[in-house]
Order: sequence, then C-alpha cells, then structure tokens
Amino acid sequence: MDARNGDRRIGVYVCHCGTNIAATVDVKAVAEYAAALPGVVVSREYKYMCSDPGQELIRQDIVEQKLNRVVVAACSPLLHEETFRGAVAKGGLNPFCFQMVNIREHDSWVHQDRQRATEKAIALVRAAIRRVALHKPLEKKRVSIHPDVLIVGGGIAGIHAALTLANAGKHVYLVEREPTIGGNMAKFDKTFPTLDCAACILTPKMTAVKKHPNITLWTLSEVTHVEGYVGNFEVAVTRKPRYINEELCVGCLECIEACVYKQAKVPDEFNLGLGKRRPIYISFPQAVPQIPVIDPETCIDFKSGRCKKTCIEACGDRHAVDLKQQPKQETIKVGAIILATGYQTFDARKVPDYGYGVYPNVYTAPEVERLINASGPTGGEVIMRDGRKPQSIGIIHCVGSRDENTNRWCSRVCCMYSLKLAHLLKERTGAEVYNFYIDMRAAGKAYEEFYHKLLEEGVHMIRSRVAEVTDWAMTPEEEGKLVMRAEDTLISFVRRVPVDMVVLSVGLVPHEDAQDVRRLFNISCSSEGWFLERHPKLAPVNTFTDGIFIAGACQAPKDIPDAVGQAGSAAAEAMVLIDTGYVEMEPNTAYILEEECSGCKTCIPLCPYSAITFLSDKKVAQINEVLCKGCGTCVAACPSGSIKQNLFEDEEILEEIQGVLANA
Amino acid sequence: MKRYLYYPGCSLRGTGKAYEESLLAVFKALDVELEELEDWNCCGATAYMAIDEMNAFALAGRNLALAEKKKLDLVAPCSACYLVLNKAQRYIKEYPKVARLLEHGFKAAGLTYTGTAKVRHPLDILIHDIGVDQIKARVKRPLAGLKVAPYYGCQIVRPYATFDLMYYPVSMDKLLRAVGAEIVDYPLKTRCCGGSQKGTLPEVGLSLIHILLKEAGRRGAQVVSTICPLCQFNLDAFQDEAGKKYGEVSMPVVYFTQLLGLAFGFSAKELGLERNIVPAKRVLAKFEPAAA
Amino acid sequence: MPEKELESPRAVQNGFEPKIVAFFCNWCTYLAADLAGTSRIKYAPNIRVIRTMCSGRVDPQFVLEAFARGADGVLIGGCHPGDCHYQEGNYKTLRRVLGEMGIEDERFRLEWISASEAERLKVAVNDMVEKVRALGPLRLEIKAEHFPEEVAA
Amino acid sequence: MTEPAAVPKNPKPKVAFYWCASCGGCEETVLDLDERVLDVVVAVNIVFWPVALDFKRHHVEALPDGSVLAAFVNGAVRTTEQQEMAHLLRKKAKVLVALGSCAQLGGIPGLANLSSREGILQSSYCESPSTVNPEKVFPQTLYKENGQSVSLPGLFETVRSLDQVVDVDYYLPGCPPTPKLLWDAVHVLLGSELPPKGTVLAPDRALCEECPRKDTRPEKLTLKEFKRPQDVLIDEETCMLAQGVVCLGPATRSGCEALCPQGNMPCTGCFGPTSRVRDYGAKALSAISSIIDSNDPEEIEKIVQTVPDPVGTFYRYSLPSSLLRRRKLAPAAKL
Repeated sequence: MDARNGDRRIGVYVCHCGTNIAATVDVKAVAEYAAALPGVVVSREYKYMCSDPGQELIRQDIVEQKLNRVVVAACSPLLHEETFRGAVAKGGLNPFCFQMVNIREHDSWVHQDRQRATEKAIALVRAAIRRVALHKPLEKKRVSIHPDVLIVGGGIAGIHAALTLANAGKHVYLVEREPTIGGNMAKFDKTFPTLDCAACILTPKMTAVKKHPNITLWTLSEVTHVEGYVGNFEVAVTRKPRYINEELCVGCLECIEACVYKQAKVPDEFNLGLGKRRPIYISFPQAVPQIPVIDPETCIDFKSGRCKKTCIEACGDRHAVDLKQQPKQETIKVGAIILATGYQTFDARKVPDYGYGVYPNVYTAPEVERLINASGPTGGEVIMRDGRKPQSIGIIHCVGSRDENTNRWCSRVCCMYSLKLAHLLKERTGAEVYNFYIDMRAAGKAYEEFYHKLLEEGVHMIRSRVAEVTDWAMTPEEEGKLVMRAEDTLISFVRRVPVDMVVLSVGLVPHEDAQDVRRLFNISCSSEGWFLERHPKLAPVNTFTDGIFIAGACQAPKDIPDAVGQAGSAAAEAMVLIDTGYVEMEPNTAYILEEECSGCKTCIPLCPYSAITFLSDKKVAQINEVLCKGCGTCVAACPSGSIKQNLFEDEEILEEIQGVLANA
Repeated sequence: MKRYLYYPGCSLRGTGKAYEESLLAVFKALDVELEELEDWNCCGATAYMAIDEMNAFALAGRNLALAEKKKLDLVAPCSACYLVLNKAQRYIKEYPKVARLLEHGFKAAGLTYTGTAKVRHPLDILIHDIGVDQIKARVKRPLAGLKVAPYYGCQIVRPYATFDLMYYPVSMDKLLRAVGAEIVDYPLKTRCCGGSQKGTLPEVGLSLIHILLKEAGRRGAQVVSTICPLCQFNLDAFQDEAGKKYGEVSMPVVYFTQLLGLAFGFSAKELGLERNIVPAKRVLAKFEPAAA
Repeated sequence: MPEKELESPRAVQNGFEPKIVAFFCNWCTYLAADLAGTSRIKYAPNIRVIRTMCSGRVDPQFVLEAFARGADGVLIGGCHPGDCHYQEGNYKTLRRVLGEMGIEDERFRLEWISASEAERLKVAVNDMVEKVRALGPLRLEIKAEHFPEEVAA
Repeated sequence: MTEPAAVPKNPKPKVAFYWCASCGGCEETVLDLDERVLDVVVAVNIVFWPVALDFKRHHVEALPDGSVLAAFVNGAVRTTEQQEMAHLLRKKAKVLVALGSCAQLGGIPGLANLSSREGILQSSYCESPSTVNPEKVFPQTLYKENGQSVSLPGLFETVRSLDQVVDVDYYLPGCPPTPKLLWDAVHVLLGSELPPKGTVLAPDRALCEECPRKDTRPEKLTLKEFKRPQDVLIDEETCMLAQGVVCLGPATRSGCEALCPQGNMPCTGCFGPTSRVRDYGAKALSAISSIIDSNDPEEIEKIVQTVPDPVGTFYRYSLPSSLLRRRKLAPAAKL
C-alpha cells in the first residue's frame, strides 16, 4: 500500500453540506482521520464543497500542494461527480484522478447515531483514498450526435414536442400505435377551465403535424427494438397494415360509405363502445391522417374471403385499398428519444360497489366526454344506455385515486374535469347534478374561480366518499333509480341520493404495458409504474438513460397545460443535445488485453450489448468501445483476468474492499 | 383425506341446527373430516367484546390454544364465532401486549398459542382447500334453474377480508354456480340483516329484513342462501312480522350447505330443511331425491 | 416502529456490529440508496457500499476478498432480472462453495432492488444485518503467524 | 536447447531437491528428463535429494548459507518437519523454486483444509474402514519408553503452500510440471539474467490458447447441464465445454501443451491461475457458471447442482492459496 502510494499526493475534502452532513457526521473527525492516511498531503473540511470557493480550494491545493489525486466526500456522485471532476481539471489534473464519496444520501441522511455514521464515513473515505491512489488518467471519448429525434406517442404532449422540434428545423419521427394521432385529448368535448372545445384547439396542431416537412408520422406503428446509446440510437419500428395505401388515398372516405355493411355494427373504440362503426372506418371526423383503416377482425373479406369488396370498387382507379398489405419493419437512426406514451384510465370494475358494468346507467367520465361530444355517438345529446334522458346525475370523484384499496395517488385532473362535466351535463340536460368529492383540488390558473362559477350555477357539492351505488329502493321515490349512499361529512349524516345517471371520475393510471416500454427503452419506473424522471425537481423530463426524455402523463398524471409545458421542455432538452453536436462518453469501457486473451470465448455471449467479437485471424476476442456500455459483466467473467475496465479495474475495486474493511 | 377441527359454537347447537346437519353431511360427502374441538367454550360473541375486550380475547383465545394443541385448523361456521376468533387471533399476533397477557392465562391452563392454528370458514375451505372442481364432480342432482340470492351478512368479510373480497364477496356465488344454481345480482349481499336492531330498535330491524327479502324477490330469486345462523334465523323468523308492516314477502332463507347438500343428493330431512319457518319445500322439492 | 430501533438495538447488548460489504449497481440499487437518502429513510449503518456500473461487474473474487478481509456479510444489489446482467449462476455456485467453506447462506445475499424501491432497500439491509448479527462474527482472517501455534495439541 | 557448453564449469553450482506433502510425482518429472538428467548432473552438483541420494539433513545444515544456487521444493507444507526443512533450504539457497502445484498452490493435499486436523486424524486412525484401532492410538509428537524417546513431526491444522511459509523466488506449476518446463527452468536459472522474483515459469495465457480443440468452441456456448467425464463418451476433437464436460482450461495457465485434452480428458486446473487472477477457484467458477443457459432461478439452481463437489472441482489444486484458504473452523477449534 505505502509502496504503491509512494508517489501519491492525495487531497481529501469533506463537505458539511450546511448541516445536511455535519449534523450527523463528525466531519472534522473524518478529515483528521484522513490526514493521517498514507499518501494524504491535504485533508480539509468545508461548508459547501460544491460552491465556487469550495471548488477553488481544490484547484489551489492541486497547484500549490502538487496534488495528483483528489477525494471529495460529499453527496451522491450522481449529483456532483461532474462538478468536482471539473474542479480537478481546473487545477490542471486529469479529472479521473478523482474519487467521490457519498456520505450524505448513503450516510448522514439515513442514519441517526452520530458515532456510527461517522465511523461509516471514515470507512468510505479510507476506501476512496486507497482506491484513488490507483486511478489512471483517462480521456473522455466524444461521439457525434445523430440530429433526428424519435417521439413515441401522438397525444397532445407528443404532438407539441414534435412541432416544437420540427419548427426548430429538426427532423422528427412521430410514432403512434392508434390509427390516428390526438390521443386522449381528441376524445374530450371541452377543456377546463376555459371551456374551449378540445377539437378546436387540438386539430389544427394535428394537421400541422401531418403537413410539416420535418415530421415523419407513422400511425398504427409500435417501436419493437431499441439499440445504441445517447446520440446514436438505432430503433426498429413495426408498422401494422392499415390496408389502405396512405400514399394513394386522398381521404374521400367513399370506401366507408360503400362498405357492404349498410349500418355500422362494430362497437367503436374511439367512442369507447358507445357507438358503432363499420369494419372500414375512420376514428373521428378530424382524424389525422385522414385515411380510413380496415379492421381485419371484423371485415368479411378477411374472415371468409367472400366479400364483394365494394370498398375497392368505390376507390376505383386510385387503388388505395390494399387488402394484401403486410406489416412493415422500419429501422431508423436517431440521436434522442422522447417518450410521450400517456396514461390510461382506471378500470372502474375494480370498485364493484359503484356498479360499473352492472347498472347500465353508470358511466365513466371518458364515456361521458364522448356522450356530450357533438361528434360523439349521440351527436352530443345525453341519452343514457336505456334510452332515457337523465333528470338527476351523480358524479363520484376519486374513483381509483386517493384510495388505499386501489391507487394512493391523486390523479390531479379529476376534480377539474368533474366540475367541467357537471357544468356541461347541467347545460345539456338541465338535470340536478351532485358532485361527491373528498377534497376539492382546484390548484391551477383560473381553476378555483371555475369551481366558484360552478357553485353559483347550483351544482350540488357533497363532501363525501360514496359508499355504494345500488338499485334497491328504501322508499317509493327511490324506485327505479340508482341510489348513491354516502356520508355527507359536513353534516355528519348518511345520505341516500337517488339519481338517473352516475358518472365515475376515474383516475389516471400507467399503461398496462408501461413496464415493457420501460424495458424496451431501458429506463426506470416509480413504484406506481409511472416513468421515473432523473430528478423530481431539477431534471423532470430527463431519465437515467442519457438521450431519452419523458413528457406528459407517462411521467405522472397531468392536465393539458402541464403536459404541453413538459413536452416543450423535453423538446428543448433534446435540442440542446443535438445542437451540441456531440456527447462525451464516460470512459468506463472494458478492453481486452490482446497479448493475454486465450480466446476461450467465455465473454462473447455474456455481453448484453453484443459489443464483443471474436477475431478469427488472431483467435482472440475484441470489444467495440463504442458499443460497450461499461457494465463490466465480461470483466468479471473473464476466466484468465484478461479483460480490464477503465474506472473499475479489479485492483481499484479490491483496494476499495480492503479500504472499507481495514480496521481503523 | 383432509382433517379440521370443528367449532360449532352455540348457534349450530341451537337455532342453527340445520346448518350443522347440512354442513357435516356436505363435508362428509367431500371426504373431509371434521373433528369437534374437545372442551370448546363460548366464543363470547360481539357482546362480550364490547364489555371487556381483554377477557373476551382470553375466552375466544382459549379455543385457539386448544386447536393449536391438536395442530389443526379450526373451522368456525357461525359468522359471529368466525369474526370473534379471527379478531382474537389477529390481536394476539399484532399486539404484543395482548399476547403477553393471554400467555399468562394460557399457561395457567397448561396451554400456549403461537398462531399456528388458524381459524377457517367453511366457504374458505370449500373454495381453497377442496376446490370448485371437486365439488362439481360430486354433484348428483344439479340445481338447474334455481335462482338464488347469495347473502353473506355483515361479519364474514368485515373488518377482515381473509378469504374473499371485502366489498363484494363471491365465494358462495362460485360454489352455488358449481352445483348448477343461477345467481341473481344481489348488491345487498353484505348488508346488515337487522339481527341486532331487531332486539333494540325493532322497526329498524324489520325494515332491513324487509328490504333484503323484497330485493331478493325483485331480482327474481326463489331462495336466499346464507352462511350465518343469526342471519338465517332473523330473516326466516320475522318475515311475517316484516311483511305485515312493510308489505307481503315470502322468501325461503336456507344455508348454502343445504343447497350444496341437495345437489349432492341428500334428502331434505338429512339437511334439516324441514326446520325452516318459511317452508323451502315449494321451491326445492323438485331437487329432492324421490322418497325411497 | 421508531426509526431509532431500526439502528439495531441489540448492538448495545452483544456489542457485535456486523460489517457488511454491499456491491450496488449504478442504475438501480445505488439510486434506490440515494432515494432512501433523499426520503430520509433510516436503516442500519452496517453496510459499506461499493459502486459498480452493473451488478454483472461483481467478480466472485470480490466477494471472497470481502469475506477474507473480515466482512461478516456480502450483499449484492442489482436491477431486476432482465434489466441487469448479474450472472445468477455465479451467485448460486458461489453460495455452494461458501457453504462448503463453512460460510452460512445468510451471509451472502443477492437482492433485486430497482431505483424506486428505497423502502425495499431498507428492509433488505435491516433484515440482513439482523440475520448476520444473529449468526455472530465470521472471523475468517487467518494470520500466517498463527500457524506454528497450531501444532500444540 | 543449449547444451552443457553454455553451462559454466568449476565450481559446479549446487542444487538441492526436497519433497514436502506431495505424491512424488514431481520427483518423477526430474527423472522424466530421461537422458537429459545426465546433462543436469554434468551441469550441477546435487547436494541434497532424499528420494535419490543419501544426503542427510545435517549435511545440508553444514553447508554455508546461500551456498546452494537453487533448491527445488515440491509439496505443500503441513508438518513441522516440512516447515523446518523449508526454512533450512531457504537459508541455504540463493534461489528457492516451488516445484509443482502442491508447493505453488497447496495442491491436492490442500483439500485437507476442508476438514479440521482432528477430523482428519479421526477418519484416518479410527473411522476409515481398513483401520483397526480399538485403543484409539493417535500419532504423538513425542513418545517416551524406558528412557528412550521417539519423536514425530506435528501436523498443522492448515495445509499451506510453500510461499505461505518461506519466501519463494520462482514457481514451476503443474501436477506434475512437464519435463520440458523443468528443463527450461534449469536453463533459465543457470543462464545469465534471471526473471523477476515471483515469476511463474510458464506462459501467462490460459490453456485454450494451446488447446487443439480451441476452434471447436462455439461463440455462443450455453448449457443446461454439466456432465462428468465418466458419464459421456467424449468426442476426440470437440471442445470439452461444448460437450458439457466441466473443463477448466479457460481459467488455467497454459504450458502443459494441453496434455489432458489431448488425452481426451478435461483440464482440471493443475497449472493454476494466470498472473492476473488472485483466486483461481473464483475464476474457474465464473468460467463455468457463465455458460448456464437460463434466467429462471429454479432452473439455474438445478443446473448448478449438476456441478459435483464445487470446491473439489474449482479448488482441486489451489485451496490453501485461495482467498479463503480453508474451511471455517468451528469456534471450538479456534486458531
């Protein structure tokens, strides 16, 4: 150890981080202990190492004390490793002659016993000092960035991000799995609190996407494989057949009229099954692209092969209808990826007490959006499944939100859209509307005002969590009604409110395939299943995988303004990356000692990134430095110790192990 | 062959006799042995709980300790027993203080309870230990066309949903479907039967009874199937009175084990169906075996 | 329970504080530990975390070195299978070897803890610390100078 | 190979051979030099070689310190006598060479470190089926009978490699080392410039390098079960691992010219690790378990179970020199 350390001049810096560390860890003791260790020439404690004076301290010592190795004990390296590497570099030292010790997140914040927390800090610092002694100067490799961007999900967030980037002259691939873009917003009637119609503000952006020269729009498409790394992703996209040739179709929609199905018979996805469509259809009038789609599940020709194919006739010499169309594989190179895959709504069947799926007149909020939408199944007239018009309506907030039995989180949008629906329903039907809420959450510009507007409109607000919705009557007035039983917590009295129609304000939940998507793009999810941001406050659209950003409700429940705001910032982040032109790769790649490799091939199948190839001429293995992500699996596995990894050499780690264990 | 300890409690030896008769018959038919817990004592019911919790735990806990000695799970068919024993079991497990206090009591009686012996309900055993398939296989005379309202009562899934959904239990539904009966949607399946109120606020009790029965009928049920001797007695015995006050109702209320028994080919007598106050014969006769 | 208790109350009684070396992967378990910090979740201070980019980097030699240098337990924390590249075969084979060398299973543990599972990290660490504490110190270090003494018998 | 010409004449350098805990195979290696042994004898003056020449310990003690050019010691150290001889030869020799796996790594005798001394004595002096010892007589270091006393070396609790007892200059790996390696070693030592201290006098690549079957290992090799040589008819050409046979070639230092694979047997690792590896068994272990083809914990467990006697497999020759060195002793038999 000493021998190894002979030529080492190590500087150690222990940070107080105000009281964040100092309150639990005796930083003075740590610094004093370090000072006595072999190779250490300077050992200081300082209030805020990350501050300019803190960094300056390091720079000065390097120059004046001729330091050639530096250890900083402060917060998590994921927060400030770069900062201090910078400081070390300013001192004219190679930034990798540096090791950071995490005594905040991993110590002072998770322990209370000051003595033992200090012991831990000492052990970690000792290990770092011994490790850093072995550090070698390294160079960061620069890789150029591919200027194109992939955006997954064509909802309002994806659309906004796409347009922002495209307008900035970047080329964007927008991939959407549905037949049209627009996402959930396209299904809404009006938007709170301004009550402007969703279609009116959304469809112009949708058509802009279609028209934009810088945007390649792929609907009915899904990303199936992602390879590469920041700046250089290679993405495989599967484009499912639409059975209508998008190039040839002019969107006259005559084929739909011509379909042998005279009436629409198939439950219509866009209207959540409330309406019907033909096997050949277009999701909604303003769908983008304005191109019909054929559903092979229901099209006679696909089932029996014996259809008059009137759609083809109708299309005539344009020959846009192509029943033979096959799935298409596209492979694209992009520098950055924005995930805007959105959310799905809570399945109300999971709360049987509310009778969704049992009583026909119990609706979910999204269904009501369609019901009151002029382009919806009833042309905007509120007609219930049993054909009646509701005289009284109950809206239950927080269905599948703020609930120990389902989801604990607040879905953030339900209070406001419930008020919106209350307003619209009252306006359309003149019915008595009862809102059953737990707490009214109207935080947002003009939201509270909207709430008060509703109160003035005479919508009943009942502070209560509804116990059940049933159809059994206690009194004659309840006969034939849906009875909502709930304790009104403002008057501490159990009420039975008979209504014609019940609306369940279902919460927002992650897509059921969110986990697959997460794996596909190699990012993380929070325990609830939302995509995990790099930092909840300071890096809300970044993920832990460089070059992959998140926008909209895939990160957490969001209303339209928030989703759009986040989409903009994700676009900006992507642009920063592209306009920088290059990324610096952490020099932690593995390399094979050609002279020592025996060519046993043990490592080759282990590499998760297929970065290792076997050179048949030299009969040794070789690692492609660009493909290597530095996981080190091959290094651990190499039976003859002939693979090494920069920053994580065996010797460095072994030294660290001995360091944490060596008795003080 | 599966073995369990059997805890009849007071009801199954009294008003709930028919429950015991049919339960034993059905379990026998399914080749499940029920060995009566030797020297069992009153569960204390909810009443004692309300007066002196700790003593109530000791009283109920003694039965658990006895069961643990036998190294078998304890079957408690009566909802009140089931709930109380269950509650005692949980408190012993979750509250060291309770455990410690009871330990002394148990020691005095040369007993211990570490929580190995579990309290089980017949529904739980039939669904999870025996399985619907086994039960299907045993059916001799499917209850085809019999419309049943499955009624669970208040205590079986609340506050502890140990083997079924708290808000919408379905285990009995599954069993009855398995033997061919048709289940009507009965959202009142866990509502109060009015049992306790009948004693204190008769008119409240009666109205609850009336709603339960009327709704069962309105939903096309020919019979209400229950799992609790108190519910059964309450709904059966006071129909007449409730009817006079709120309008005619006549709805046979039977134990689910009696329906299973019929499907398994037992006679009405063997299943204690003659004990009903509101005769079940008129709806169930066609499922009974031809008198030998 | 009060957080204080989590910091291993029995320490006071038998004075033995297990030393546990933990190898955490940079993308999952290390982040979970950071999250535990930012969420101020308290757990036993017995672990010494060594960061690797991926749990796949954890060479069996590291585990043996740790034990040989006086660790009472070794904990490997990685992303859930499919996300991380730890060779579970190594883990299971190594366990067998350790078993034959008289080192109990509880002393060597592999946990899949993703970036968001701070709570799970706490539980895993506390649980392991308590289990190892119950086993007592490992005392493996064999000092060459002891060898001559051995003969006396 | 340079002939005796290259060897400096008078005074002939002195050489000693000694045999600690080993099977004698390494001595065979010396004899396997066949007629070349005569060249050796011409070149050097053998001053100590219990297995072949009648020199006694006191002869060695009589030699001036450092007067012996090279002492070749084979075998592990597990008795007081072996320890004493190791120290003695170290004192007398300029260069001490650990000859063979046992001296270098602890070797087969090192597997005794899986049991305690008491356990070993028990089984060999009481439990073994061929033993009749009703009075439970155990070897004692000193036995007195009417004035006369007989002494025996004491047995250590732990078997050690030579360098765990004395300072070692060079290592000659193998069980046993090949005559070629020995011959080369002799020349190196007689030559003008010596390799750096601690050098293992064999190539520093793994065995696959030398293995004639190398090319037959597929790039993506994965297995669902491991087989023992006796359970399969081993193909003469194909890579052992590709046939599911546990072969430690990938982890083992080359230099033997793949004798075992050429004899259609898998490598068991007698040449030990390369210079870049601290614990042979650990690397052998990862070489093997990295091939397991499964992501399902249960299945992996099953496959792992098909490797019999892991310690005996991965540490067959190197337990004493491994990081753990021995099985943990029951607290009772505390060191």
